[in-house]
Formats: sequence, C-alpha cells, structure tokens
Amino acid sequence: MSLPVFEGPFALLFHLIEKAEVDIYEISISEITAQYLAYLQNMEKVNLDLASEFLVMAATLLKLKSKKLLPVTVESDLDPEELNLTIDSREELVQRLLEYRHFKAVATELRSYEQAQKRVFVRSLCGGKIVLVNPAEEADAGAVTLPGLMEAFQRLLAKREQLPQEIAPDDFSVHDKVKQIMYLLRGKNEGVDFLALFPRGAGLAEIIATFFALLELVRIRKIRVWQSAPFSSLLVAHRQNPGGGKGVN
Amino acid sequence: MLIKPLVEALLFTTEEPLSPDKLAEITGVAIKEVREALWQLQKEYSHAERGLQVMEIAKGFQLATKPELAPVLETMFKGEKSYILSQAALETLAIIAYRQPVTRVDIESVRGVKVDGVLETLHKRRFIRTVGRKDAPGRPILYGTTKEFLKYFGLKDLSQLPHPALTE
Amino acid sequence: MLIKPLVEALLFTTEEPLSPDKLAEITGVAIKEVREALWQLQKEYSHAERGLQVMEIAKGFQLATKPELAPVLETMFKGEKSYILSQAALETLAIIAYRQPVTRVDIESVRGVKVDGVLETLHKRRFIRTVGRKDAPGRPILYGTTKEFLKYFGLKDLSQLPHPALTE
Repeated sequence: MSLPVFEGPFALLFHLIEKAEVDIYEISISEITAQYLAYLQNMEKVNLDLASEFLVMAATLLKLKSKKLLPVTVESDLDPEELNLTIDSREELVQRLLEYRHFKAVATELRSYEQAQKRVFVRSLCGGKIVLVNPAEEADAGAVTLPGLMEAFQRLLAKREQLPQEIAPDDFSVHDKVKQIMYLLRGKNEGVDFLALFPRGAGLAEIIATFFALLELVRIRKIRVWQSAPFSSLLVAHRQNPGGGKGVN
Repeated sequence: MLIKPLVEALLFTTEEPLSPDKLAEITGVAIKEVREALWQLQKEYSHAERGLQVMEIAKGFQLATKPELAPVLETMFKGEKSYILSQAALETLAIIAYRQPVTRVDIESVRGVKVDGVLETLHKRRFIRTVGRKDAPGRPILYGTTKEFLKYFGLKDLSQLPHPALTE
Repeated sequence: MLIKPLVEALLFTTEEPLSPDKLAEITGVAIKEVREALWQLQKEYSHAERGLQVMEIAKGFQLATKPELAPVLETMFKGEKSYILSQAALETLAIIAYRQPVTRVDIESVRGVKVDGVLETLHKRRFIRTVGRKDAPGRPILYGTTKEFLKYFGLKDLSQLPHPALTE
C-alpha cells in the first residue's frame, strides 16, 4: 500500500481524523495515538527533514495518553521545546488541530487565487518594456525613425565598392565620434547631410563607430534626424529644444 | 492635457500597480480626478469586446489581460507561469499573512514542523520580509508579507485574505 | 472566442511587434479576420480620449503609448531613460554585433584593451549572451548579442545591421 506523504504531524493527524470521520472535538487520544503510531510504522517514504517532528508528535501523543492513565510523563530525548510543540492536554491538541485546519483551508483558498492569477498577464511579465514613442520624431512630418536611419546606413554601405579592411585596434572610438559629430553640427541648425558625417574613404570600422555614435545621439535626444521631402537625403542637427523631454547629458 | 488617456498610458507602462496617490503625484492632478479616470477606464475595459482589464491589485491599479484569454496567451508564454508554490510554502504564507508580525517559532507551532527552509524560499521570492524584532527573550525576528505577496495572489490588500467557512 | 479582444491582449503582452501572419498563427483565425481586428483596434485607439495606440513597426503591430504623453511618462521612468552606455561598452557591443559569435580574445585584439569588465556589464544588462564555445584550444566562450540589444537600439533584427557580406 502506498501512503501519502504528509507535510507534518498535524497534516497526518488531520488526515487520520478525517479518515475516521470523527469530529475534531470528539477525538479519542487512545485511538488517534494507535493510528498515528501504526501509520509511522507503515511509512515507507519518510521525509527525513520531518522525521523528528513526526516523532515529537508521537511522543506527545503517548504522553497525553499516559496522562490519562497515570500522572507520569514519558521521557523523550527529543526536545519538544525547541519546536514549540509542547502539548499538555487533549484540549490543547484539539485547539492546535483546529488552528491548523484553519490555515490549511486558507492555503487551499490561496491555491485557487494563485491559479486565477496565473490566468492574467501583465506587461511586467514580458520584461515590462516601455514602448515610448519619441514625441519629436512624430512631431515634424518626414521625421526619421531609427529603422529609417538604419536603412540609410545600409544604402551608404552598399555604395562602398571596395571591401573594407580589417578593423584595426584603436582605429575608431564611438566616444570620439560623438564629439566629432556634435562639433560638425555646431551652428548648423538647418541640418547637415547625413552622409557628410561619414568621412570620405572611411573604413568599415570608422563607419560603424560613426553610426553607433549617431544612434546613441538620437537615442539620448542630442540630435534629430529628418527628411525635408520623401526620398530626399537625411538631415541631422542638434536638438535645440528636446521635444518636451528632459535633456539628457 | 486630458487625464484619462494619461492614466491609461501609465497603467500600461508601469511594472508595479500604481496607487491613486502615486497617479495623482505623477500627473499632477487632484486625486478625485484620478479616481474618476480610473473608474471610467475600468468601466470601458470591462466591455466584453475588450481584451484587457484595469486590475486592482496590491493597493494599486494596472492594465492586465482578461483571464478568459489565458488559453491562447499561455501558448505565447510557455513555461513562464507554470511553477506553483509548494503546499508547505502556501501554509506558511497563510499563517504569516494572518498572524503578522509573527516569529518563526510561532509559525512552527502552528504547522508542527520546522520552517527555516520555507522562510528562506519565501524571502528570496520576496513574498515575506522582516518587519522588526519581538520584544521577547532572544529578540526573535518578526515576519510579515509584502506587496509581492498581494500581487502574486491577486489581492487588493490584506483585508481580502480568504476567510474559509469552517463548517463541519 | 472573440478575435478582437484576443488580438488586443496579444498586442499588449508581446515583447516584439507581431505580424498579421503571426497573429493568425497564434489565434488560429484567418488572416483576413486578424487584419479586420487590427484595423478596428487601430481606429478605436486613435480616439483622442485614449492614451495608447496600435503602433505599426517593421511589419508588425504592438500597443504603445501615444507620443504626446511622453513628457509625463518620462517623469515616471527617470533614471531608466537616462542610462547611457559607456564608450567602452558601445565599442565592444559594435564588435560583438558585427563579428558574432566572437571570443573575448578576438574582441580584445580589435579594441586593444582588456574587456572582461565591459563584458560583465553588457552581460548583466543582457545585451550579450554566451552562444557556445569555439572549437579551438581552451575552448573559449563565444559571445553574441541579444534581443535586448536590438530593442535598445530600436533594431528589428540583426539583418538591420550591415552584415555580413561587407565584413567577410
């Protein structure tokens, strides 16, 4: 016979009482003790972490049973105090079982709440990503989004005929490119041609650095990129008055 | 600027449920207006034609999907929501929720077992927190539940804890 | 089950913009109906009283906040938005993005400096991940970029980086 594994002695006691169909208030210490000990003997799979707790309860039950017969206490080398499992009377045992039953019922209810909540999805579950549209990007017609910028970049690269050389160490720095771009854009509020920001004959490494610098500048809203007409070249300028957003330094 | 769209956008972007107080603070409008907007949104989203709901949870509000859509949405988030708490964790949480602030020994006396391991797990999952020390010998730590606990079980606040009827 | 609420919930929960094809696949309804639902949602959300929009990005759809609300929303995410990658991090990312899968030693040979610290930072921010080990002495770890990286820079996928024909 395979026996269920119990969360602890109260869970086991509770199971035995339910099985016997006795009201908690009516339990007989003798009977419940006999059943409890019988169960422990038949237990094939014992949760070792809980073994001592089960034994403490056995000792407690034996103590209560013996109390009924003789005013003596059963000595146990287990320390019930440590677990705060001292139970001194049948009434107290009943009290503790009632208390346990209450929380077991609460746990069952919580389980159903848990199940219900599993059926509801909030955005934090998928990373809680903010999908914020840059107001400045939408404000002026012909504004260019980052994907648009990417396309321009790809066209730029497509124009390059020769294959790029290896990326050489220290050949480029995004940081320097950021400074360079900001310098190039100084005082040119009407906009600078996107392609003009890439030095002539630049290698792939330099183009990448420049491009990443542009991306970062767009992202932190230091610059804006737009088109004066569809399919016309991209223009880049300092963002003088960041569109409602806070300037980021 | 209109209040309702702003509140809607905030309930959408937030990772945590936002309280009316917090919403009022962010938007800079009176709490009465915030509550009105929340109520309006709740009503609008409750329509059967809508797939989202204004969920009231952990003393705040947040947009969430409607439960009846879960079967399809689950296919998108396979695995993410599959684990459930152990029975031991649930029982321990139940005791802490009702008895807080409560010591480890008090919890153990109810459950009849040691709870060190369970407490550690619940702490790691941020379902419980230490709320102080009891003015008793050894000054034992007192535990309480968190906002995370409320969110996990979909509770507005602690007053919504289940009160199972204990009829024989 | 109604299609529109389901599409709405999917546009809400998704991390990535969802194409009509993908939506049809998830919901199991005809693409024509998906398009109809998308169109309806787009119309409904376009109302001035709404704070969200059905945004079309790179052939997909996703719920997003309306641009005019950004100033207020940004006050909520202060700090999160102002995070800027360091120069070292950007350069290292550039190399990983274009050369992936790539070993630490390869990155260092391009940048001319040690990159252990930077790699750790990028890893923590989930911009890069280990994608395997190189079949070479010492079996060094290979790094690649993540979805997080694409999102940070607003890229639809790696094909939007000019790669790999020009670098081979």
